[in-house]
Amino acid sequence: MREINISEAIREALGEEMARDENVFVLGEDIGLIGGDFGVTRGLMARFGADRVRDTPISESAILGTAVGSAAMGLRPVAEIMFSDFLGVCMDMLLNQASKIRYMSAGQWTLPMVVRTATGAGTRSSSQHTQSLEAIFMHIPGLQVVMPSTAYDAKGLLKTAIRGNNPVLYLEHKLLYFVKNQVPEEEYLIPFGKADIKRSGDDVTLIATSLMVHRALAAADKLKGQGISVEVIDPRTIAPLDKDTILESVKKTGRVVIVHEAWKKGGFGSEVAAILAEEAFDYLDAPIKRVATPDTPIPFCPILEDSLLPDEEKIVRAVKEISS
Amino acid sequence: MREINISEAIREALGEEMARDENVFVLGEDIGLIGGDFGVTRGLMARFGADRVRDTPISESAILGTAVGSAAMGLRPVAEIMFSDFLGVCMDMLLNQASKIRYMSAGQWTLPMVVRTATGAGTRSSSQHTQSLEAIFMHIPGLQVVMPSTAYDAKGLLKTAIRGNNPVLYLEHKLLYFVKNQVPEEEYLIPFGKADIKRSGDDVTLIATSLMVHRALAAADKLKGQGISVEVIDPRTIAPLDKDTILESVKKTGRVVIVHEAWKKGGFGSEVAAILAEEAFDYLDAPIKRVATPDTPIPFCPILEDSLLPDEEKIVRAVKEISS
Amino acid sequence: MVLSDTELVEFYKTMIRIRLFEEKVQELFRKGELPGFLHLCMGQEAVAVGSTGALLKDDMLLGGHRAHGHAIAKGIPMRKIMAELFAKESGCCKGKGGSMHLSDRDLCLFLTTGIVGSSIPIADGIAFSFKLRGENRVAVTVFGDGANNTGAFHEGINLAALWKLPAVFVCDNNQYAISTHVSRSTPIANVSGRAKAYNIPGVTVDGQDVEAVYEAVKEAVDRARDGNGPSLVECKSARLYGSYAADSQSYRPKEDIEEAARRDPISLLKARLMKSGALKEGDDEMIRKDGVAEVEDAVRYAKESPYPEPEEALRDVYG
Amino acid sequence: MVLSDTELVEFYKTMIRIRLFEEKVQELFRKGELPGFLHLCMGQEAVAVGSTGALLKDDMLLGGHRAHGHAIAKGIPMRKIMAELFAKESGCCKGKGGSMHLSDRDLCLFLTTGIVGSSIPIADGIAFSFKLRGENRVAVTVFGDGANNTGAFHEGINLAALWKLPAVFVCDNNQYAISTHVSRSTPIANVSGRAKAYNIPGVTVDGQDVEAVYEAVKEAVDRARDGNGPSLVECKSARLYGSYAADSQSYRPKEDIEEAARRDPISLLKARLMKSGALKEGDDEMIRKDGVAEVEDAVRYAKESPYPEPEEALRDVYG
Ligand SMILES: Cc1ncc(C[n+]2csc(CCOP(=O)(O)OP(=O)(O)O)c2C)c(N)n1
Ligand SMILES: Cc1ncc(C[n+]2csc(CCOP(=O)(O)OP(=O)(O)O)c2C)c(N)n1
Ligand SMILES: [Mg+2]
Ligand SMILES: [Mg+2]
Repeated sequence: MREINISEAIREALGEEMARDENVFVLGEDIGLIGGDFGVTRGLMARFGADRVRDTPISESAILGTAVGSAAMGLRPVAEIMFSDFLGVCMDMLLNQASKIRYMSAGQWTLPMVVRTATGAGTRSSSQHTQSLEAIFMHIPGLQVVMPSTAYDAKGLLKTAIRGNNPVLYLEHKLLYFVKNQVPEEEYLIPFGKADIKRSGDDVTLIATSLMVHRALAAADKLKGQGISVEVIDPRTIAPLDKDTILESVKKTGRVVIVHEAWKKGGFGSEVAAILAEEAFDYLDAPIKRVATPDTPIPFCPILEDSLLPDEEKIVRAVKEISS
Repeated sequence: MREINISEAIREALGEEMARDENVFVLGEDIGLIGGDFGVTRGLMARFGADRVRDTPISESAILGTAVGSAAMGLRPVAEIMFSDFLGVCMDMLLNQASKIRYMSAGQWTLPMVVRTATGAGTRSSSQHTQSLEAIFMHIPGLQVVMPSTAYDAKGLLKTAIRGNNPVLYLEHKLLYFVKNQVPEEEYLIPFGKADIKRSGDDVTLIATSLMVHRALAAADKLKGQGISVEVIDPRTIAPLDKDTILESVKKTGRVVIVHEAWKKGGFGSEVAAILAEEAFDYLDAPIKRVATPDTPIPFCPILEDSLLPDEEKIVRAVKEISS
Repeated sequence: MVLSDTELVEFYKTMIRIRLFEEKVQELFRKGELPGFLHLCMGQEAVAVGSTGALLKDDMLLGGHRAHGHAIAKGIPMRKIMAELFAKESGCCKGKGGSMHLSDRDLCLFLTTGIVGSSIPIADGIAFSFKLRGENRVAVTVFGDGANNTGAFHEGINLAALWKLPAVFVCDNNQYAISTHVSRSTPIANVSGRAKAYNIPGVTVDGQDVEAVYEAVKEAVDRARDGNGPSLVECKSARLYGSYAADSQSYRPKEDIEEAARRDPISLLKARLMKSGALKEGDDEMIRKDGVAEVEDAVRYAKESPYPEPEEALRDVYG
Repeated sequence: MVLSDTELVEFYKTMIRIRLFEEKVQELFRKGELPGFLHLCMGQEAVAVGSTGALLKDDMLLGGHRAHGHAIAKGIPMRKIMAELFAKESGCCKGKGGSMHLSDRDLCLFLTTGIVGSSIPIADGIAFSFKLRGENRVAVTVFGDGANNTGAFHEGINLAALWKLPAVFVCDNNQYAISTHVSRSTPIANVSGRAKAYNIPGVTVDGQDVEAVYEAVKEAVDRARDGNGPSLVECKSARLYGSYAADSQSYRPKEDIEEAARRDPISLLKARLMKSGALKEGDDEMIRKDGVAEVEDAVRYAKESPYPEPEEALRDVYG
């Protein structure tokens, strides 16, 4: 099967959905003329025209406001916020509007909208362009949060997001844009709330998101050589979260390490650990470990930045700590 | 000892700190002329003048921007954001500026600023005026998050917040403003990161914040009658969090219920549960329970609203579930 | 004179209906019969009726926390609004929205929002959908003077102007944002003066004159419908009472309150219609009687309606 | 002519120093020696030098992502800036800030911010502190044309105007926000036209003319210092290269790039100084030689400096 990277997978998904449904349109800063700061939307303006591929001013609240209003009218906007850090300037539109209009109106207005945004560190761009903010949005009822780790997942999940009827935050890790894997030519969709077991194993369950899935897999490889069989679960969507797959795995292994790039305190890992401490208590054979970024902003200096982020070595160490 | 309510306690703290240090000033919408939407800052303008008690336009980003800039220059702003939900429109100033300027500048700029805001539900004001958003801010390194449950704590913690050198989010529950308790006339400060054991007990540890402390205490009372001895811990500041007091209690009781008003998914309770599942695993005798608001916006209808919020009965039920 | 006497009488009727509705709501609130807090629009009926009156049924109206008047003017049955304030299942949002969050999809009232300014960028999206689909509709949002200093105002109007969206921005400038007089929030004389910053038309009209409001909004709506982009219409009005039902207005000079009463838009319109002979004292009595009956019926309906069932609390989170 | 030839030559020197610095940085980046991404200010030196030149040492300067020029003009030693770009311990932020986040407390350069528009409300706070304490200082923030459509711009300038804060808002309008020409983001001819919305002075000057920039900013700074409140100064400039170091400018018409080169502020100033006789070819060579030496020294210094120790990653989170 052909291989494409995540950036291409997203572009394909957008192109296919725009071709399929004229209600789909994209908007954001620099997404049209140059196809986005990361090049993800390249070619869409030429193909679908400037009416449906809208370059905007630097007005994130207006971008998301436009998404909210047009979605309520039945369009299917896919808005790009260049870096997820910038969600800070337009948070109201997700926190108080997109996630609540359906509810407060008792279902009168439905908001089929997607907010795509580049996330994650490792890019040597200091504290305001490197954050992983999924935990903040996962906390907000009414939103769905998607974190693809492969091109295959990225494409299938984005198509589901666009066809769905909810506000979706779709987080694209900058370091993953050019990572390739096999993606069929034929259409497929990936349902939300269905984790993917990226690797099966018996001794320890590793739950990882986004870029960290790859580091978890590398760690699993290494641990295999050391006689520890690791199962790697990629939730793919953290809201909704596939609790069942996680619980099943943990019932089998009895040991869990959760890996994510966001800050440890109040991160996605806390929620998973809390679910397990509540619902899988009797199956746990060891403390639940979280491998995550310590509670500090991300510095510019590459050495410092790398020292903070979870990596293969830290994952291996954590697994060993609870395996001995 | 005299009794005052939380609203008075906050007003006293502000007055005392403004009298003590001319660098302290307050700003926000309607805080001057009328002393704030909830009357908390009443009298300050008359006492300290319009230079240091600043009514602002409805410009939350400018309010917090003013706090950030003036704090960096050595003033000690106490900004009021009328409802914590409105932090959505000025999130950038906390997420990307206040919490990171010190770090990125390698300590050149220090930001002694406090953001006071009214939080919580039970006020029959639907989804945009009722949220408990502490988990979002607890996740952000560089911020401190304070949740007083009594007038005594409210006063001592606010004074510490104002004298401290960090950006502090100070969350005032609307239903607590008029709850009284004993507050000495003499000055006192309450350190951050020091939980208060609001009630001692041996069988179960209840960790509760803000308004929920009172419901937890009521539940503990009822449970006492049923032969279950409950320890109630109020962290008071959730960032920094007093892990030690919590761990110590859990080592004694082996059973934990965490109670908060915010949504369950990704709430403060997740973090506490995760810490315990990691660091107190061997001491736990039962699953860790969380009693929190289900993952839905808050509706206007009082019956519906009340049905969602944690109450004495739900707390009692949770404690019993893990005590049997 | 752009409106016939017959049309003006219709406007008058709606203004009276709003006033009677609000008076009743105020009374019920004081008696403790209504939960939550309320922002009443008494004194501002001319803006609600004049601006909404300039719309076609299919035009989308957006509002903020003070929108009872707009909802009535847009044609939402009083019963459904009153039931919403009583938090009943039969309310226009099944009791989940309350006073600040009214909506009626069929009648094109978008969910009103409690975050000051936020309806402005949302109106962009609605107007954009009309434009993209070639629908001949307009999105109109009404907001207060206080909203004109929010980031959302700036970003929203700028984008609408840039994209020539079929939108109209109506500032109901009642001169106060809670306790803050507009002169203490806005360093220019007229909010409409800000239109120039976006290269769009901006006008200020007497918000107590329903015809002036209608005329200005109508012109802006026509312009938007014709594909010529958005406008900013400022209506200078005045609250008869406090910002919310429990506001004692300690901050407000007595003369200012008196002036508001003197320029009550309903009295002004009545005097005018009486003078022209379009309205007789008897008609007025009749209108009021009908209005009272409608309000009473709405209250009865609301009171008799059941509360939503508990499961409703968990519905409509996801679509 | 407000500046003497001697002063202009000083400005010229600083502009050359900035240019040489940026050229070197561009070269180092292309060779892969600098981490992260870079926004260079080549072509915009007149704005950096003219505006910063109008400040006193104690006046606080705030900037955004494209601030190397401002930092040099404000007097931060090149060594400390270059070391910051190399992520070294001896950098002005110990390598924790990088290109977008420069700062020097002693020289009154506030931490530059990477969130477009955010320096504007922060400047309010700094200016407010000057005012409250009766310090005779001014806060000046420079931002791009793209920033003028952010909510932060509107809220920040409105508050400054309302409170008559000693602040100056300098828009370095290089006509593009990444790929977006200002005509595709802003529906009015001049950003300065927005000043009227706040009832403050707004002027547009040729941003390639360092004296014009100086004059306009100086007037605004004086006005602010005299207690007469803020101003908005727009400087129309042009980038010589892409928005960031890796930007190929596919979106930009060739003539536009050529025009930028033709109106290179350094060439313009040089021609003028040569014409007046204030500068000779030999002086220019000397200035450039000194500049090259300073840049080489800065590179050497930066390269020789150690990286911060790992513990630095965990420091300075809390105060
Ligand atoms: C973003 C935001 N900030 C503050 C508030 C609190 N608040 C509710 S109404 C109000 C005053 C609004 O004034 P204005 O826009 O003039 O409308 P009016 O109440 O006069 O109709 C304020 C500050 C809010 N709801 N949203
Ligand atoms: C709030 C926000 N939105 C988007 C960006 C991404 N971004 C960085 S630079 C830039 C263009 C800025 O244009 P302008 O303000 O004109 O400054 P210039 O780059 O031309 O100097 C954008 C969109 C950002 N940093 N912050
Ligand atoms: Mg008003
Ligand atoms: Mg620019």
